[in-house]
Amino acid sequence: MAAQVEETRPFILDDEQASLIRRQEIKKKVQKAGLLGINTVVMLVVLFPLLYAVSMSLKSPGEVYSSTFRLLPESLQLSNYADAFAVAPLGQYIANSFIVASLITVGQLVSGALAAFSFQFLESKGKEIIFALVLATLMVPGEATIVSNYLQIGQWGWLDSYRALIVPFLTSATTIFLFRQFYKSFPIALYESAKMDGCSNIRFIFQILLPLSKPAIGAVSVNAFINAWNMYMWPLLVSGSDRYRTVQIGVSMMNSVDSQSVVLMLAGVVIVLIPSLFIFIIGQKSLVKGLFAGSVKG
Amino acid sequence: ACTTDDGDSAVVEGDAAEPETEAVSTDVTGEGQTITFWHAMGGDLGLAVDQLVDRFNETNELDITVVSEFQGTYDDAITKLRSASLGNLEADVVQIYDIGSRYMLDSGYVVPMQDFIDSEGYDISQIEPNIAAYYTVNDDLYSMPFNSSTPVLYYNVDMFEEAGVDGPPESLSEIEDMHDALVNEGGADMPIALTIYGWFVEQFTAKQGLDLVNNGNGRDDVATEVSFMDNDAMINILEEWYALYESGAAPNVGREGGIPEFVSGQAAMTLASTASLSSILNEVDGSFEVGTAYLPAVKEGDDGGVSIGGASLWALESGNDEKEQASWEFIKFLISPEIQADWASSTGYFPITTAAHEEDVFKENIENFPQFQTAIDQLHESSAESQGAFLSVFPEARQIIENEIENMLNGVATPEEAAEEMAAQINSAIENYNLINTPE
Amino acid sequence: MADVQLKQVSKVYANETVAVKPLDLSIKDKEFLVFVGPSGCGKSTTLRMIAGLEAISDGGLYIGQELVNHLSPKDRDIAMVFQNYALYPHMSIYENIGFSLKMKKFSKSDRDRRIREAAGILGLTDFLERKPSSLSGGQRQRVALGRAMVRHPKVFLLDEPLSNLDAKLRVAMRAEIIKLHRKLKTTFVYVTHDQTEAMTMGDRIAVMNDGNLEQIDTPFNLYEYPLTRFVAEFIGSPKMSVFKTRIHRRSDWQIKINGQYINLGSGLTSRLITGQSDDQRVYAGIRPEDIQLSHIRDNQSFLAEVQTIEQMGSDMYIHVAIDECDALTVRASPDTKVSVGDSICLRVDSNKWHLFDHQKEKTLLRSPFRPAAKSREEHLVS
Amino acid sequence: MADVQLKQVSKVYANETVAVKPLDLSIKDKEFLVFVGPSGCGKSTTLRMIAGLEAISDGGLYIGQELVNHLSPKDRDIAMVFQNYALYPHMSIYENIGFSLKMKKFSKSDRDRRIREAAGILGLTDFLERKPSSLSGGQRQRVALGRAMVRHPKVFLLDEPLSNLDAKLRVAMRAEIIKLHRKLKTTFVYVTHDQTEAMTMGDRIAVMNDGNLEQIDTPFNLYEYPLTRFVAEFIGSPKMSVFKTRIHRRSDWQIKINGQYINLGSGLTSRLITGQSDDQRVYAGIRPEDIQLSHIRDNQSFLAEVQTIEQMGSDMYIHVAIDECDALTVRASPDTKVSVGDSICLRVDSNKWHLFDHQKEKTLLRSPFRPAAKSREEHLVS
Amino acid sequence: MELNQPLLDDKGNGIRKKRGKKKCSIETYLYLIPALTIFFLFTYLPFFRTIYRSFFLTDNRGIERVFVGFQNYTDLLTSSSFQNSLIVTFQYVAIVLILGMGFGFLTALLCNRTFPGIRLFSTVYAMPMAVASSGIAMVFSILLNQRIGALNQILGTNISWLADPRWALISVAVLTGWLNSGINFLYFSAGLSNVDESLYESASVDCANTWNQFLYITLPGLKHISFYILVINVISAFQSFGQIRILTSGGPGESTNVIVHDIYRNAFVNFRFGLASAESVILFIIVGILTVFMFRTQRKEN
Ligand SMILES: Nc1ncnc2c1ncn2[C@@H]1O[C@H](COP(=O)(O)OP(=O)(O)OP(=O)(O)O)[C@@H](O)[C@H]1O
Ligand SMILES: Nc1ncnc2c1ncn2[C@@H]1O[C@H](COP(=O)(O)OP(=O)(O)OP(=O)(O)O)[C@@H](O)[C@H]1O
Ligand SMILES: O=P(O)(O)OC[C@H](O)CO
Ligand SMILES: [Mg+2]
Ligand SMILES: [Mg+2]
Repeated sequence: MAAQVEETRPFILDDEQASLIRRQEIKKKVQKAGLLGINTVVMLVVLFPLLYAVSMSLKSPGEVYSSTFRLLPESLQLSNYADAFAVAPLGQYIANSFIVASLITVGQLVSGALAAFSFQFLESKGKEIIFALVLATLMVPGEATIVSNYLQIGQWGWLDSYRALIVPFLTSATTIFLFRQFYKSFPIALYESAKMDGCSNIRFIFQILLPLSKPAIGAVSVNAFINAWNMYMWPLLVSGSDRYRTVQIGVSMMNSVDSQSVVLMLAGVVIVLIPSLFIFIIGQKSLVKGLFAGSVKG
Repeated sequence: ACTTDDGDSAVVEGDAAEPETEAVSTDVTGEGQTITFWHAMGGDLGLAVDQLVDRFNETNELDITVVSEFQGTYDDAITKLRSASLGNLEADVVQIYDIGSRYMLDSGYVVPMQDFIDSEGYDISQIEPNIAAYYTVNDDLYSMPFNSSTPVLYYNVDMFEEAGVDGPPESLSEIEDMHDALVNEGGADMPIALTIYGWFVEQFTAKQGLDLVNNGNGRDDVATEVSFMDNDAMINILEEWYALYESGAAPNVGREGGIPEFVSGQAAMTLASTASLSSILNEVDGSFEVGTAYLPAVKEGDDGGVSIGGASLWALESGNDEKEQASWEFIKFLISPEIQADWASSTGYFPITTAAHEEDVFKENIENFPQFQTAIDQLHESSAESQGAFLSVFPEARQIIENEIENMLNGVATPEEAAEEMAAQINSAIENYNLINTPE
Repeated sequence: MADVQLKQVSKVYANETVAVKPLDLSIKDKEFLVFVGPSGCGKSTTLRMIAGLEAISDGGLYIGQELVNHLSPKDRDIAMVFQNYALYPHMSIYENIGFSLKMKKFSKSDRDRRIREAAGILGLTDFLERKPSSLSGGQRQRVALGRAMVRHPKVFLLDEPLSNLDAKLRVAMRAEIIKLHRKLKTTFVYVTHDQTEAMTMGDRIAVMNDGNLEQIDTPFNLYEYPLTRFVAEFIGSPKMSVFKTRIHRRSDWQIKINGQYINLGSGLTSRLITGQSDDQRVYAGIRPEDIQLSHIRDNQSFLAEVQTIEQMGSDMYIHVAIDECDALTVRASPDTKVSVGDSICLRVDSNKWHLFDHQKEKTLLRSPFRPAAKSREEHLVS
Repeated sequence: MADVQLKQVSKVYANETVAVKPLDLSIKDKEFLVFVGPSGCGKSTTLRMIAGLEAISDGGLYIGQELVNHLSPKDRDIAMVFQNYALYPHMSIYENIGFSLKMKKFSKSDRDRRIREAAGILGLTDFLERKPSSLSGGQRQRVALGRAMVRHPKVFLLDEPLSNLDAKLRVAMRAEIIKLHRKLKTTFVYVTHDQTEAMTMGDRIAVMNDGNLEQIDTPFNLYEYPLTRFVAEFIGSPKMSVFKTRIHRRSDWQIKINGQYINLGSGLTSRLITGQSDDQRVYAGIRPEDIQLSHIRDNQSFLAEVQTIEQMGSDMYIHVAIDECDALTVRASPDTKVSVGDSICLRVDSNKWHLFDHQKEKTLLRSPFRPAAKSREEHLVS
Repeated sequence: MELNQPLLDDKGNGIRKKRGKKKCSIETYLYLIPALTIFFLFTYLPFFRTIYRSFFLTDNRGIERVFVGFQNYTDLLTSSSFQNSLIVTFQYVAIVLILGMGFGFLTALLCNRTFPGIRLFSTVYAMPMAVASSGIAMVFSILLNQRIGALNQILGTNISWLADPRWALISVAVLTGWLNSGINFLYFSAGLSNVDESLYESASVDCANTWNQFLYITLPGLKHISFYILVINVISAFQSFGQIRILTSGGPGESTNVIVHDIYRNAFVNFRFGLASAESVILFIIVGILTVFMFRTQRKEN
């Protein structure tokens, strides 16, 4: 019988070979450490404005005007946060923003999911033209319509109301686009199979398509929510009272340079940044998944 | 087509409100109404306003409820009001800064104070005449002064003593003379932190005794163009300003700077509204002694005074007599001596009624902080002549002026060019406005 | 009654691709028909037209004598198994199997009964609560079958249902599907591009090429009596070796191989379509198993040089090259002693030639009369 | 000199997966070695360790006697062809093929010469200006080969290079790669999970299973003398039928099939490893071609019922079930007359049994002495 | 075997008719109604209103009072202030693109290879996308303050970042770049991860060192997505508003008065809706031309 397997002698490297291998390993470790170092520096740069805001919001007004830089406050002035709530109805603003952003998100999900379904799964005349028209809205700067929209909404008597803040944003080309992108990788066989099973379109959407579009829904939601939360120009125009003011507007009205106000203002800023950052951090994974990948496993 | 209406056009507009005027009779009490009050007082001032409102809500016997809404800066507030008029946004009482007055008159949706005063026979003699003058057109008081201020010079007394400088400057050119002493001996980084603020330009013009716009500073008739070119008011100001900047006496601190530099001890002086007094004292917190002085003249020997600044309260038409009456009740409350005294002490604004001076709170406050007195004296020394300009596009004009000052300081334009550019832009804005907004 | 008839059915896609040329075909009730052909030949399109997933461009489609062109898929009473199974990933196996019944508003108990019945047949009872993602390829395959089964459809359509499975599993599932067909006694239409599947599964096989139906016949007939050169080469592995040569009418019919005239067998010549002329150009095909290494060098054998050898363990394939055919494959016993470069002597079974017309590549041989195979159980020699 | 030696090489992935257990293996210079085994058995991992794409967890890897563990891929002088070809999509074919030369700073004219030479050999000359996306699967495959060729590397590594191609093309490319190996005279290491590829291409085949090397041998030896039950079943199609039974020492060695004792051939018993006892449990395997339908019902034959029949055209496979083996496959002539349900008489070639130990599933037979095959050209019967 | 049976009977006509009636039904459009209604009311219609209004002078209430034809446009295009806005806008967009995309790309590269802590780093790099421009602008207004801001204190400089026209534009652009770098990081990361790993392996076997892999694999591999990132960034950069209004209000002088800010000022501060509408239309045309241009170049590439 042929010698098919070499003799299994215990394997020993000589010193020279061992040191070559060791050097290679050390080189790799050094590279990794270097990468980690650079990343740490860059991360601090990116994070700096936020860290700075937190730090300043915890300083006492007296410290604000100090002419030397100190990241850490002398003593934590947590009362700034309580005071910020006293100066402006931040609670109301946050509630408003939540209502507005949530409803916008839901609206975009529904309108986007339906529209994208039609674009991707159904045949119709001129569908691609309509789709192009939808995408073209991305190119129309909001400012090109804001005057007309404002006057229109004013005419309807919608100023200073939730509807004014919400309704114009109930759909978005980005959402439709994202959904359609996602649907593109959706196995068409599932649709056909559902059709063979006698499933109607609307049932298909809600029982099969949407349950399987979780990554897209996640991405769209996070995206829509963050954008809605961070809207500035439109709410600035249409909200006129604290009752309907969103956080971005409310907080920017705290803008002032006296040291007393600076700390409160920054406390306010930190407070309003937290929800969107929070949503971002919990939604980041699905955001990435939904924005860029999009396949149904099964 | 330029409007040929005289100043009475506002009154004509006001006539539209005449029926209401009559309707303000005994059976209209404003009882049980809820009215919205828009104000532009941020920060500490805002807290003070809210306190007043709360107090009114608690104490008024007519069960009127006032909802106060902060609308941002003065600019934001008038912008909001203007755009609100396009829709359904409603306010009953709004606080509008001095320079918004002409626009308010033109707007056609205000109820003149005079209507309330006349129908009730309210006695306004208490109101400081210099203050009332600003808001009076053809002897009718259109809005009720509420928070009135003038600009004053704040200076660091410790620094001045250190530097051996006698007292605050009386004119801009004097500042240059103190420069070396204040910096070298006083330890200041800069003699003065001069905020780029259109209001100061307006006040420097008044201080020169000159008009900003034609037609009697816009009070005899609707202004049709600026007059600061013809009377050299602007060029004088800009040249002095630029000279201070050039020499380093007044570095460019932007539109937001001024007070921060002063309270942090970098600047020996700054210009600011009297309204800033309490917050400046707060911020300085005793780290040095704060002195106040009259607004410096542009050149020595200028014989004008300062005009009243701050803001006034406007009652808006709502088509609901009860509501309008409620607004009036609220306004009356705000100008009552007791409230004014309180308000003045906690902010730095003048009490607009002389009676307030008699209140204990006020007296006490003046005793503790004699700096308050400067502003009052300054106002009293100014004549009603320097009542300030009336201009529909005043907010825009102020922006233009500030822009051009920035351009000048940044070396983009010389003082002459800046002044010319201001004139050109403001004139075109006036023309445009008058063209479109001719009452039908 | 669930025979399926296609009458001049054709399909032109929106982009002008002619996927299926007018096709006449009748699938008998309870038959297992396999569509086979190279990629892109129109198999799936045909199947999808039957399913109603693709509109029919022209022609008439009848299921159980009824014209169904205008019916939507759900009204045709057919079930389809997709290549990737198209299981609903978020539903349990139970729900997957029962989905169509739910859509058809079956009562809960009816549904349950049918689902359990199907699961029983397919050995899925233990998996009903699981999600598809936790099943193996073969199990998923069975779920897909189960989903089709519960509806008791008139016709089962299967589009390459095994192509995602690995080789071993494929063989096993092949057997299961055949068993299922026997059990359900329903019409099955099965698409594959794998000729082994086609040969082993179909009662009849429809070979398609470029939108045309080349031949529809029993597996045996396809192999033995291919109607076209395409079918001859497509069916069989290693594929038939085809010679580009001429036939000659001497005393007997002869064919020229390697410069030498070799007699055609009488069994073959008797089937020759009349009207063939001397020295006519033909394609002559011979399968690897119909050519042998020969010890005797006579006028019925010829010499050729070995080019490559493929040792398959169970067989050995010897590839030789000669003038008329650049890839002649010979099947030999695995222990045959031969090396590359050897000159070997080959002899063809003279009745096993396949002759095709030079131009249209159609067969020149009549197929002997044979009754159509009645079922897979019988494989008779003609 | 480009032999490749793996000494106790193993791979443990970061997630603790032991992909390759300590492996000793020496690949000879100019040899064509094929790694074969089921999915996930560690073939790719081994290849990638040789390439330097995967760090070696333990052991030493030598190329041409030199330890290369620490060298990065670019310093190992190897070329690799990837399953998906990994052509650079934005470069023309010319640039793709020349990329490695550019990286090695070859002069422009040298580069051009080598690219054209490789393109000539592979028949790509007409496509040099195109982008990969405009090529067919087979052409891309050739570009990938070309890219490897131009470097004149010491070793060629190929990881399932044909698995993305369709069946026909696969057969054609198989032949091309063999030709290329013969032309280049370089060491080739080839990974596949397809046993046909392995059998037809390799000088030697290394069968892996679950991170272990099961057997490395010539194709013929693997087929005839598998060392383990795994190899026996893995190689050969249809696969070997395995009986779970016992051997008995009577006068001769016997094996129990279908309740009946059948003699083992003397050729076989002479190879039996000593120490086997009476009534010992074994796995006994027999290949489909080593069992025949028999006319004679004697004590060397047994009866079984036909379960399914697969008609392949060239062969017919009959599946029967008996007690000891639930899938016994018999290869028969395609014109055999038999139907499902028939009881048929079967006789096994008594020297062709494969016997494996019941526990370790290792062979119980010595393989007769055979010189290692020198090259693919010789396939000798032992 | 069936062959050429008599073709369609009279039923055939029926079949043809059925086929003539395209499969598309109104159902297709039903699903589009919610989205299209919103678009119609709040994008298309207002957009046409804007175009219409741009030919008028409007009064305080936004009512078109005097038809002036293209005068708003000619006024704008000849006014030095608007020309300045255009220049400022283009400068601003250029800086934002370079910084935002550059930084996004850099951070994406840094996170391309796995190493411990990568989750944390990539979260931080993407985080700016979730930050409100208005909120962070207020932070920057302090951070950039000449005297009390951290930037001067750390750098030891004494620059008036927001009051000096040379720095003001750069400052707001840096802030915007920072804001955009988050989403750009995500886009570039996706682009990088889309580059087939085996290409790198293949290149490394082909003797390419790290730099050459970057040059010949990474960069070409990102070409496609870079284009989309560019388009998205251009569109969004043109629309920045909150941070500019809060940080500089267009100043000092008009050095940060980008078109969008000017539109806001003209419309809602100075109440010249007609003029603002004309500006909006010009902005749309600019963005439109750029987008179409970018798509064209892209298509030519392929
Ligand atoms: N939706 C479509 N639009 C346009 N052409 C199509 C479409 N679907 C298929 N085709 C074309 O129609 C022809 C037949 O396609 P079909 O899918 O029926 O082939 P197939 O025989 O199933 O092939 P495969 O074995 O690859 O699945 C092909 O040329 C294909 O490119
Ligand atoms: N990067 C990895 N990290 C962790 N485990 C891995 C990785 N790559 C492969 N494995 C595991 O290592 C084992 C061997 O994988 P390998 O890719 O070598 O298999 P293979 O024989 O090539 O299989 P196939 O035929 O499917 O390609 C498998 O269990 C696999 O899951
Ligand atoms: O800051 P104030 O309230 O004193 O007002 C200053 C100016 O009068 C505003 O126009
Ligand atoms: Mg198909
Ligand atoms: Mg592999």
